[in-house]
Amino acid sequence: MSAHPVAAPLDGAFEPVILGFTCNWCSYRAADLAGTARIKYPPNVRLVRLMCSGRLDPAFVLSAFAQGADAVIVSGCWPGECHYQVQNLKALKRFQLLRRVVAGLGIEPTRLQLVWASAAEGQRLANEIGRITEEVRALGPLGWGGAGADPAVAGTTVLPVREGAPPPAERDLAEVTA
Amino acid sequence: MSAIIATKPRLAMYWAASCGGCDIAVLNLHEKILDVAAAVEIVFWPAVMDAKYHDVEAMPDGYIDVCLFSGGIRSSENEELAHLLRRKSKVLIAFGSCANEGCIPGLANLSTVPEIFAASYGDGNSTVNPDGVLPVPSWAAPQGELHIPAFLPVLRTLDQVVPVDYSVPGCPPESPRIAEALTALLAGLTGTGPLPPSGSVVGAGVSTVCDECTRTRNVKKIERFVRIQEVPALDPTLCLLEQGIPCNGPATRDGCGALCPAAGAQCIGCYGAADGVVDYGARLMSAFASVVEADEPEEIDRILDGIPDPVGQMYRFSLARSLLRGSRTVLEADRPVVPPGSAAAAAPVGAASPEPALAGARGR
Amino acid sequence: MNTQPVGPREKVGVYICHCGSNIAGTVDVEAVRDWAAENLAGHGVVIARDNKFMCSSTGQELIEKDIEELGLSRVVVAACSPHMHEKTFRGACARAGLNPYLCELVSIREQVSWVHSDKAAATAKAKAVVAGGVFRVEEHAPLEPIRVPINPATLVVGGGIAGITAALELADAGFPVHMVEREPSIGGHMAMFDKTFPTLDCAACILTPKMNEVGMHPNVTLHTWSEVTDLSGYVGSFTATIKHRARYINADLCTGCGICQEKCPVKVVDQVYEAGIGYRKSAYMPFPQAVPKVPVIDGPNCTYFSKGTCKACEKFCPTGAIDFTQQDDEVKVEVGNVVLATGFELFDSRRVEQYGYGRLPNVFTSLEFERMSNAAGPTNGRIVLRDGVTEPKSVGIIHCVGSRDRNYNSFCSAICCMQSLKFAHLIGEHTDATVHNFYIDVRAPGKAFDEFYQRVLEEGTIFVRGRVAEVTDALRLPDEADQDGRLIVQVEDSLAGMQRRIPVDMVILSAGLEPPHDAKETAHRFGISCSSDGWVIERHPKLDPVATMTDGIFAAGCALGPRDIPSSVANGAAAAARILGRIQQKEMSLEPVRASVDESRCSGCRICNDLCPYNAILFHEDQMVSEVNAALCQGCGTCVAACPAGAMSGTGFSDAQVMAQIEGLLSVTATGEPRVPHPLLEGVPA
Amino acid sequence: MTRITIDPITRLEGHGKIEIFLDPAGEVERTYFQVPELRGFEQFCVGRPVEEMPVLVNRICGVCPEAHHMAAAKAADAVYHVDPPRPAKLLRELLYSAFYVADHTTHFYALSGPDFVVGPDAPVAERNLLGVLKKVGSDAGGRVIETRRRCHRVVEIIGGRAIHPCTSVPGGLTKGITAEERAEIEETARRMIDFGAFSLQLFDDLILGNPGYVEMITGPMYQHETYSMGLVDGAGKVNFYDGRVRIVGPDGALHGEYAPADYREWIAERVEPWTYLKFPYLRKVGWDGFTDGAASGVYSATPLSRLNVADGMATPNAQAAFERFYETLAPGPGAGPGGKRMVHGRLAMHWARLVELTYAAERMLELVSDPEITSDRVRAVPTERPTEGVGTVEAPRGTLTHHYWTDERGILTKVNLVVGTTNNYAPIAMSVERAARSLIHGGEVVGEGLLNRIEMAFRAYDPCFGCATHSLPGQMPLEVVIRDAAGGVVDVRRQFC
Repeated sequence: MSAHPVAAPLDGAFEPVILGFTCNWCSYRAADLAGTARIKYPPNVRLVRLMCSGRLDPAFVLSAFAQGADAVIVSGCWPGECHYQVQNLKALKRFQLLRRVVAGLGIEPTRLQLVWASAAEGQRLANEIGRITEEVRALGPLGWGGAGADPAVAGTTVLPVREGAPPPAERDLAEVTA
Repeated sequence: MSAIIATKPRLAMYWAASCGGCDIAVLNLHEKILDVAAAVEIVFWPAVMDAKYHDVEAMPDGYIDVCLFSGGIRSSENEELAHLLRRKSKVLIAFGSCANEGCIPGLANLSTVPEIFAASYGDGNSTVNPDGVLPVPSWAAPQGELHIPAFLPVLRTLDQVVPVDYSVPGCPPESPRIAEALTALLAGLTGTGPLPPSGSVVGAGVSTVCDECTRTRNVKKIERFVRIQEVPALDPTLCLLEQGIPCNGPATRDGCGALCPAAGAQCIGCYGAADGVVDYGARLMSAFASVVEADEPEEIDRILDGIPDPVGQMYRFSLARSLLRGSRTVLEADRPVVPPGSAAAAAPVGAASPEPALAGARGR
Repeated sequence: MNTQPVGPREKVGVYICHCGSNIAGTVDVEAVRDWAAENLAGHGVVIARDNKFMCSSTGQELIEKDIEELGLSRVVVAACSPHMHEKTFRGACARAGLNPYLCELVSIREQVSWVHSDKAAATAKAKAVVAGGVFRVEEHAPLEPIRVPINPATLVVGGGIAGITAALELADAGFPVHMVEREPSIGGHMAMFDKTFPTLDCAACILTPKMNEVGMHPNVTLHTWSEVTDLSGYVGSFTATIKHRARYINADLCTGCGICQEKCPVKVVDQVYEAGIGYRKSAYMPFPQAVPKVPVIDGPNCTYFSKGTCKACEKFCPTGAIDFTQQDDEVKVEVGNVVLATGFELFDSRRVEQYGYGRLPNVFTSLEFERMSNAAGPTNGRIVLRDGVTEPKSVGIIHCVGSRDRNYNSFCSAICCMQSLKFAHLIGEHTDATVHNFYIDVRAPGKAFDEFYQRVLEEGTIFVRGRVAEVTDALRLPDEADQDGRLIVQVEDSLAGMQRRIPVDMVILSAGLEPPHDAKETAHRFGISCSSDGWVIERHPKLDPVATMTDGIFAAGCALGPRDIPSSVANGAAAAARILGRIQQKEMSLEPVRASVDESRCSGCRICNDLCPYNAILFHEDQMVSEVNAALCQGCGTCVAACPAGAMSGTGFSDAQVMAQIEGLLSVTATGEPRVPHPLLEGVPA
Repeated sequence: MTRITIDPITRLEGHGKIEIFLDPAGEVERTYFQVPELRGFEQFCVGRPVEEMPVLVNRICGVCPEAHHMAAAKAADAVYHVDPPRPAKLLRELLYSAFYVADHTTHFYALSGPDFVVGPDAPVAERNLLGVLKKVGSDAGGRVIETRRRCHRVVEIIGGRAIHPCTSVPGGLTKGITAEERAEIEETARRMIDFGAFSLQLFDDLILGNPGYVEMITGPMYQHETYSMGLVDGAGKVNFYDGRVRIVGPDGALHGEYAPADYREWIAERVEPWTYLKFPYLRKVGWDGFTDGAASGVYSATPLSRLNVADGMATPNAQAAFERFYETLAPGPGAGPGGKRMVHGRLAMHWARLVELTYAAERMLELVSDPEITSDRVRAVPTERPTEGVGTVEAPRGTLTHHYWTDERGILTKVNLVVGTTNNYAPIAMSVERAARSLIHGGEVVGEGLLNRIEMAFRAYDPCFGCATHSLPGQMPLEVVIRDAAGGVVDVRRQFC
């Protein structure tokens, strides 16, 4: 049983697994375009196709985190260019609320990002995936999906009274909670 | 109690990490409680009768026909009792919000054990504890060893520990619903009626609170969220959400009779999610956000600022059964405590799933 | 509650495509195949195969054979993008008697082999993608396409050349057409032109016959001086509300003799047809060949309406057709399809202040010049300065005004180069003036376009490459002393690599094309989407260029973006062809990706009621439940995600399907190992 | 009472555990009374909006949610520095009084009643509510059930729900009551007053009429001379909903009287490693271990304590009962408030409870008869910046204090709770030890009634460990492990487990 189940390549370095939700009409086509144009991006991201970013149920994102995704990308058409007119704005609103909630659960904003990409922006989508992958790699694994527990703490119920310093997650969150 | 003939269904009721409100709710059947008492043989119910624990252990497996289990799994004792009663009961019912979704005490999953202990036992306020003394499971008193149960790192729901046959939601379940549920179950068990399908929710509806709410509703557009104490006079007949009060009614299972909205207070979500909903909070936040009347990120944020405690708002009762179960620090810290010799140790989590390699959260 | 899967529910076949070396070059296809057969057995995989080209007939037969012989109930193909071959493999399943929607195509080419180079990582990801497909397909349900009847009538919005072409194609095929035009006459911009590039044939000569055809066609109902105010319904059965603005002339009595126009005392600058350099009357027909041949009285400018007296037209009308009591009226028409040919508006050159249009009298716009050079125009085709008499000795034509310019529009307006060349030629034809064309680069890709360019070059037009910095009447250099009253064009000649100040008498701004000012409202009214510029977005830019995202609504001509007459005509005909196909079918089937409400679970909270841009969600006050009109629904799924009671479900992308796919995608680690879930998040022991 | 074989102690849930250690002589050396549960409200309420506290803290205890609801509501008012309109206060106290009647009824008849009505040595199978009904007749049983139903109905009318009320918000209530509802409550109040008289009479006949019981009440086995605490109104009369906290010494001398907000100057809590529950004590006196007397900071906050600290009761029937109480148990003048002598017999709590029940019923009628009771002026909108606030009510099981700190948005930054039963944790432990000492000699257990007598010792306090564990009042599952000096187990007695 690996220390970090979603990322333990042979060289032992942390490889994040990122889930991306794409819109059938823009970002998914952008991904297709990136392929057709042989634009390279890190293999860490795995895409789910929805008809529209408006279909995004926050449960999809939470389920991804719960099952070991180190980050989630939500993508859709640029505002004003939604193929269903304005449904991407519904996604935007849910994203903004969802981000507040996951922040409250200790998930840094870096791990949940929104990327607008039109069907023509294969390069841009690839760049964004690359950027986010590096940011998440720097953050390290997320706690769900069986992330390694500190043996000093794991399973014990007798614990020292906590020192002044907040847990790492809280510090990362300073920006959003501020 | 032994006077009652054993051909009657054997009923047990038990409380784990709960407040006892579920038992009071049963007692609040008032005159009806006597009918229930007459219809069943109560074999175990610490709330109202003398009960001998060793008798429970002595019972053959499956001896109890129906066990109403209230309370979440907070301590090693809770967990052991869950396993014992599962073994002894034909039908195990997660009774009330705590057993089903952790309820308010589930909010403890936002804090690590050290944080919880610090708040409860730390020096300051009225507590005088300069040496940082903390309760420990085992302590050597001058006269000998003393034991108290282990406080687990995460509060879990009953069905996260043992398989559950039915759920009765609510904090507490409303007494009339309890009567209905018990009547239906007893009918099923005595063959005078159909048993509800296994795994189903009994004593509640399949829709949400709005279905029972008598307030008038219009097309939803939320231009602002307000906190109830800020509004001088709420319209007594108009949907609270439309008045900016973050009412959880739209996402909360019906069955309570929409008592809180009727009393001018927003639904706080004690009946949990509607049928087939995977994550209560996800549904609620999606619904709220979808009708926020703004398209600019800044404007959206301004409106969302009206929800001062997003996690509490979305997961007030259901954090422990949510997809993420709790906050990151808690999950990272946790390894389930498996006290030696307990049933949990005998059956490691997940062992029974057909393809362990790919078994996942989908079952829940 | 306790729902441990008790053995697989389905028999799944997994087919992995090599796509020659497109996939196999980067993904270890055999490894993925064997892995799927072994590790996904628990999820019903009974057979996993690979093939050089799954889309080939042999590949497809492989699937059909397995469905028949192994009794597969689900099929997963790992190959290219669903946008490429989804139909292909669904077809294969259907041929073998399996409901086509029980097949899932996952992309390991566009999304794996083509974008990754590390073979190990790519293979691991391919496994995850396949697992996602298998987990998902378990949750698929057989679907039947939704069939809706097609009303043979069509609504064509816009009476320019694109709309005219579409209307005639449809009408000639024998089906009714309602054509709606804002202006008093159809014809659009093309009717304003004298010559058309590159052939220089007379616009009127080729357009007028078509206009008349439309006017007289038994199958075409013309609604000029009118606008579509509302469109409801869905593909096959739309209801359009058309507002007829009062003409104050009884079309039935009017013979089009033109006396009212002649007698009308009020002269008005014609901003539309004459592009602001000519006059019309208050009672007027925009141009002699107008269709219909029925004038309108322009209320705001009519003396009778402002002062209460005059009625000159009424006095002289031989048929008593003048009717000042006429009111706007509305008609509703039933149509099965719609063609939007709403055209363009000219970029307002005033916005480029340094070019002086509106300030310097002898700076003209392209449309002003079109009218000037038109024999039927205000100057009878004479090319003169604002004074109306002086012929220019030299003319500067500036390309790309308001186009290919971050400050205004970044897109290329497509027609300016050729129109500027046309202008240069026409100036040469009508005057002795020297002509400078200031260009960024000349784009002449069309048939005979470049030949025309060469011809204009030979005619002695001077081409200066560079974006003009300024047009001014301020003389700065000593040697400009004798240039008084002329215009100086300041430009950096990027070929000569020097700043130049070129004196001219007249400047023509080849202004760009923009969407109509109300393009966004139009899009909203017709329930289609347009880009942030305002151009209508095609269903697919290459493969479906005249359809919009909304079933039954097509677009043609410049509504889709700047284009020349031939492509506008092609669009119109294409749209008509698409529609005719449907009319012939009498009914059409829609993708069954739709939302629906479980009324027993709908609480009537009304969260969803305002979420649908297609008004597919209706609320029944009596039962306090919401309902989805499947034909109106476009399947975006926004309401499904929003329903707090989980009463709204969506076919094709159900919660169960997406959640299963997520689980599958994450069941494999970055190294292709099975993921070990967090103990707390595991299933409960049975 | 049958003997029960030993099971590993940690395998019992909600297990109030008592360990009795004997010295070499076989005399009791030390007993430990352990409480095994913690839920952590003081931690996880931080971050929540203060207006949610009244409904959040309901879930501390389903037996007395009304008490937590009220304490939270008053604390939230204080946080916002807002004073609810008079009608709101009347309604809150009306709800609270109805709750008191129901709670005291449940305890007297269902939980402690069996000890007296049925008898301490009666077979366990009969020592429950059904046994009581058998003894007093089903008519009385019907009245008990009716009382609970009617009172919970009042809670539902005003609080929105019969269990876990939801109508209190900072500044008042979300709703008022209608004239019809008022009429229904008035009818209930009148019946409750009769029921109070009926219960006092029952106590007279069954208990005071029985010398054995009277001896138990006044005898040494259940005596504890500790400080007493209770809430009193301006006239020094018992008040449940509001007032000042008064503390008197064992001899009745005033130790202090303070505004609830100052509780930290007077109260301190001690942590022991062998239990999850804290031990409150008087800060100014200090912790001197589990001992009686004026030198020990141990105090009680019970129906008896409340009577002890009060000058009297604010309503006629209750006042009459109050006077009879002291004439019977502590005749003659003393140093206590109103010149009375203190009563320290813990079993007298049952009688005190009925005196309070009578007061609560009479208070209901006063409140429901107030002309303003149906006013819709039930809410004041907070205008000041939220900061910090303390809310205190007199819960049936002791003085209940909620203390909240918030940020400028009214989001909780710190929470401190001193819960009713907790006040009495030390006295309960001491009572248990006292009972053990008087019942165990020379390593021998004297008498069969040991467990029940020990149980009676703490049941008298009506300990609602629902506020800390999950046992209903008096129903502490009990296990007594008797060890010799060598630590070997001599005997194990257990019940309710």
